[in-house]
Amino acid sequence: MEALKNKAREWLDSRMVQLVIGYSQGSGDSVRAVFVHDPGQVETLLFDSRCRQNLAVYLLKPEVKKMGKAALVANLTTLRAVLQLAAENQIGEHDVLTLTVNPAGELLVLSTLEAIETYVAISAPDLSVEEKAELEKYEKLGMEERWQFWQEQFSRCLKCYACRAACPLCYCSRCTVECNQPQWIPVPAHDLGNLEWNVMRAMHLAGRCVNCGDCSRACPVNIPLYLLNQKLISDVFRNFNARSGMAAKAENTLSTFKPNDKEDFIR
Amino acid sequence: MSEFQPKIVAFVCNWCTYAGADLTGTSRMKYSPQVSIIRFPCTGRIDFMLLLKAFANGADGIIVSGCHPNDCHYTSGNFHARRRWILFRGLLDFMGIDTRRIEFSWISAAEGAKWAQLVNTTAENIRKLGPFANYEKLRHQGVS
Amino acid sequence: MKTGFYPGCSMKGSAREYSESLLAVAAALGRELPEIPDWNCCGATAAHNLNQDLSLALPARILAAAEKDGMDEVLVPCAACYSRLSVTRYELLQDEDLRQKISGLIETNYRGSAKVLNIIEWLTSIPDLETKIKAPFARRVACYYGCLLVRPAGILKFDRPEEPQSMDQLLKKIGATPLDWAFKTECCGAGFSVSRTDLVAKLSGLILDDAVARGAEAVIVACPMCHLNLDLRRPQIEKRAGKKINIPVIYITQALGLALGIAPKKLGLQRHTVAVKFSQSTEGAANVAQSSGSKTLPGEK
Amino acid sequence: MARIGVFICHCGENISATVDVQKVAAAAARIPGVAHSVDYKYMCSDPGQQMIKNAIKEKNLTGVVVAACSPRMHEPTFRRACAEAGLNPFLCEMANIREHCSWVHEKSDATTNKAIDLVRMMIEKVKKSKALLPIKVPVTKTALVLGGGIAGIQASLDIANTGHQVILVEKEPSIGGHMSQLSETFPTLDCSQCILTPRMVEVAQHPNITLYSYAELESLEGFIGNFKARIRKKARSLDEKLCTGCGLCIQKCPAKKIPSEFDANMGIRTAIYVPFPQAIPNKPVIDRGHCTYYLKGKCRLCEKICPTQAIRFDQEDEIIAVDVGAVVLATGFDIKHGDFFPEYGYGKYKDIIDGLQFERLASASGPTLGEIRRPSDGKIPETVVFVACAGSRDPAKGIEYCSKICCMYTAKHAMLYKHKVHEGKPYVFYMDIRAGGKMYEEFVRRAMEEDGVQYIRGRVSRIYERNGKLIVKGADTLLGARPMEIQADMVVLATAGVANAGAEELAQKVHISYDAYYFYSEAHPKLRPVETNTAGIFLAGACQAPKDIPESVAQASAAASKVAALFSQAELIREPLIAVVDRSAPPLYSTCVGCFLCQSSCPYQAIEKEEIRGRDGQLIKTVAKVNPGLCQGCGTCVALCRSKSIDIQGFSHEQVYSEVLALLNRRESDV
Repeated sequence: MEALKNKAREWLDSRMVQLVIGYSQGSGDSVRAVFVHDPGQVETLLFDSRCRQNLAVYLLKPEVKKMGKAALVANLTTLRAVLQLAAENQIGEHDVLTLTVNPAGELLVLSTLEAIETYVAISAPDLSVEEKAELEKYEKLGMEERWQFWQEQFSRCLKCYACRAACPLCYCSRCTVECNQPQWIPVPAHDLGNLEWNVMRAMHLAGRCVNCGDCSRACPVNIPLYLLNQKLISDVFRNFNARSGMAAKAENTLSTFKPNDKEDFIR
Repeated sequence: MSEFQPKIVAFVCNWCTYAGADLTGTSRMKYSPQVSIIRFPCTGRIDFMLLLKAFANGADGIIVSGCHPNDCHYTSGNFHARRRWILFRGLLDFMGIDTRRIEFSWISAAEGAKWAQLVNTTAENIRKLGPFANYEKLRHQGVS
Repeated sequence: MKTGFYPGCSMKGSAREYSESLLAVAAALGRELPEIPDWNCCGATAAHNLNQDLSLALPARILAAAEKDGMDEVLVPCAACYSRLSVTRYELLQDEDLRQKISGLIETNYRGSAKVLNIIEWLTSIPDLETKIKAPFARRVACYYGCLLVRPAGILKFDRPEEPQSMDQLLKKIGATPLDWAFKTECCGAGFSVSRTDLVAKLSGLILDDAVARGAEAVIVACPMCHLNLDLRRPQIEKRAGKKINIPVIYITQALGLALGIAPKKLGLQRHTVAVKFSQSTEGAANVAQSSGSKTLPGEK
Repeated sequence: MARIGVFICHCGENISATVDVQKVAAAAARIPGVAHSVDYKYMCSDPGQQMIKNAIKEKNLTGVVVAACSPRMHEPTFRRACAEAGLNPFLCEMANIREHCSWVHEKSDATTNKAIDLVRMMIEKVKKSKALLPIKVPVTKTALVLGGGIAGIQASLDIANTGHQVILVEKEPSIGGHMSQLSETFPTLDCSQCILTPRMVEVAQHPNITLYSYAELESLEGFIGNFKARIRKKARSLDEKLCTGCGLCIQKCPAKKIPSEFDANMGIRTAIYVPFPQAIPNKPVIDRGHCTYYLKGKCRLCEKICPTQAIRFDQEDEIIAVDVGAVVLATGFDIKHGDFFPEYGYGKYKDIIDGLQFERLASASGPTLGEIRRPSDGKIPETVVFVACAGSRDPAKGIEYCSKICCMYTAKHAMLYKHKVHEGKPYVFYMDIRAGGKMYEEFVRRAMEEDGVQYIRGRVSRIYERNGKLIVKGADTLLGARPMEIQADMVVLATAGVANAGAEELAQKVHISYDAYYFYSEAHPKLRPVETNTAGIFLAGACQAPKDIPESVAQASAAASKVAALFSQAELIREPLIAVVDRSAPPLYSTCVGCFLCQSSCPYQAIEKEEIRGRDGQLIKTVAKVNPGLCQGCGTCVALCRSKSIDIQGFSHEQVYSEVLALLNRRESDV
């Protein structure tokens, strides 16, 4: 922990970065994102198992960009988001410095995208055993049951788009829901619009999502959106042997193909 | 009340399947009139959102068809489309949307007979499945 | 880096001198080679002709056991076992569905993390071997690779499947002079060792002929089956050729053992059918036990 | 408010027999925005087209829907008619109520209703249609041809003869390519150089051809009609204008023992050299890697001897920038060399040679003056084994394809050997004989029957030396796969034909795609065999796949005709049915966020990066831009773009969206 603070202080002092985006104590037992500009404030920084939020989401926000070069206190999925954003030409080699703490509790300074690539290589192939198990639970349900399940979930959707705001990869300057010529997604929060919105959201993250789970955590009505993402993550891995957020130069699953991609449903 | 007549929309590419369907016509093969074709330059152009829109507007079934692999007029549009379909279909299924209502197919400009047969079997399958009741419910909740 | 050891059946029986020499060498080099706990038959020669699942499940179980035991790589000295284990690992890593199916069959999740090493790879991986040589094995040798070590090329990725080199390189390191000869990977009769000794006699005979013709003092092998045919079947070979053929056939580990100054007995050199004798002419040659050696077969031990 | 005209065609009885056309016309008339709706017997007839033109003028229509046959049939007809009446042709659409309706359904209400659906669908589409102007791209009428082998020579001459300028770039000191190395050519056995050299001379003398030999492409930017190429002219170390090609320097050069590339290392050359006597241009090059002066700092004999003082030791590479409108790649092929066949001792035994080396042995201008003498000791070999498919069709060697030319040249080699060494015993090991071509099969038969070449169907497993002989081990699969051994004095391997070293690099330089073997990919395997997926770049010869001379020449002429067609108009005019990335007012400038996932999805490399800069010139954002010269309008990027920032003209989001809605939402008034 001290190492983290010292490194942050060092960087701020030396003006290597103008800003450190990290975690600090929130209300109660929660942690929250903190933006440290002044070396004096580094004491508030912390990093532990509660730090799950994907802070990469802030990197592309104009107001944050204005603050100057940022250092990011990053967990594994944050690092993967950084790589994915690099792969999508949203950040360059020198736009960000990242700090992380490895499972052994040591502070790692990952100052290049390459360094991040080497580090994230430790992450699980596609989904964890538990995640796989849960996913299979739903896949095993009958079609009608799945329909009922999701209808019930979506019936709570408010179209507040918190899932979109929390997602480090939903950075479009104009989301398709804001198109009205034509109006792809109906504005009101009725079941049809909610379904279409959620299908679109999931599809737009296909082959890109780094599985941080912030969409679900942000959802005020607790829709298990992560299930949709994980379904696609496992399909992308199984069908195309691809994983997002592992390399800064990777080509995207849906913008590439293999002539021998396998499927069993096209007649 | 007469027998249920499904509404089926076919999203096809201009170079292979559309031409194949033309051949069905010139060879005077007969098929069910419940299917209407919308023409696209390439399967690569077919946006999954359009399939949702078709269901939202009362389609009971959908056909998506283009050039066979390696035959694409644009060399790789159908390969890109295939990847999208693989993921999209998996997602719909996961959400409990009956993927038996979407028929994917490769039909070349020479396969007029295959087109007729595809349309008829699809129409028959959808007729068996009946109206898309689940979606019907959603639809009543508002225009789209 | 933990390296496990899979003996397989022959190392415990017909080729026990191979494992004796291997373990002796390992000890001399300060390498530990723990056996894979509760290992089973690799299914070689039979399984893959009978039942594909079985032929994959048997090696998969072995490798899974190694993984469970925390082994990063597994040394498989027997070329036949090596072939089966490597092919299995390759097949299962290629095909996720198959991997899951086989994992189900062996009731363990096989991850494929443990690498499969053949004897050549293992010895090559030992840093500055040269420096550890006490008595250079200064002999003209014919390195015989056989088939299972190098094929199928696509999977095993052996240096040059049709004209392999790495064993020759190793022999150079220990002071020998590997000869350029034509039968490095020709068939020795292999599986017919028991059923068609006449074929073995013919094929193995051709191999020995070329080795002798090029002035080799010994044939070096890395496969129990090759050894069996070239050594144990020597009487049949000689009978067919109508002449005496004295060239000894020794395992690469035995040659290395001698070079490391290990006592011949420790290397099981006395167990061969063909006495391992070298004319003292070549200087620096290791002093080798003169065994008249009718080979002690398993069972009798 | 839209004013759409709807025209329902009876197509004689073809449509009206099963579709109630009056009813369709009436239903269409009731659709909002339809200002005119009629039916007629033959819309495509002159009076039919006249009806449309009149209606456009009289009712000043904003759009036209013709419900008739397939647009693949008559769309151009009706769009032209509209254009003639002053309506933008892209405001005219067709509803296919014949092939897709009247011909495939029985006469019934359902059929008529479907026709109405289709018409309604196109009406709604046309409402969303926009007037489009054809794309005009200026064309620089100069062609760049890369590679001066027979394909490049043929392409250059054909283009030059249509009156257009050609820049021919050859990396070697002379043009001629592999063909100039060949002895005789199958199936006629006429001397290769005899038929090639006149063409080479023609190139040298052609007023429309600029030849840069000993030069390579440095870079290529731009797009069809508008490429900018930079050519590196490597230092020859002499002034070409002064050099007369007298050859004195070559005679006097002390460094004489350098393996000659032209002779496939079977002969030698000097450090200052021309590859072969008939070289074009006939001007030497100093090989700085071997020249005594460059190695040791002294000699300069050539400089002293040169009557015109042409030698320039300090000469440097020169970069030449040219504007070209089209590029023809004719960079040719190579054959597998070196350590590729250890089991055959290829590269280990002197007397195991490859096909090109045999060509040099057999060539009258070769190192042995055409006598078949084996490299090791110059003896005339009594037994020669020719091995076809040495690597080709062999997955284990990573070359799964057939090299195509080997069957023929192997037969030729065996024949030539037999003609030159009457007592000689030629054997050929082969898998299959592929002699598809005019007079080809007959040629192979002649080798077997008249020249008594021993053909053995089987593969060679190993070749090794035993007391002075090359032991060739193989199997004769026609005699029960009997293993066999032949004791040969020389072995000729027909090693696989492969892409040139550097083929990949060049492909990336000019942005074209290539296959797993680095052969260049044609735009369509059947219908566009000489085009690449990058508009304006064409293929000729063996850089696309192994080919023999007639094929290479044919393809070269085909490529040339493509170039000539492109150069035939003042500017390139293309249908505007292409993708466009939106642009909007500041501060957004474009809804594109520049993720560039579209870039890799484009089969035509048509998507570029555009930097949007403020007045002060500093970068605001980088967004995608579709190059109208390259886009072919497949729309793959359109469906991929998450923010819907790319749209495609003629099949726009709004158009297809309203088609879906219109098709599915029947109006009570329709039926």
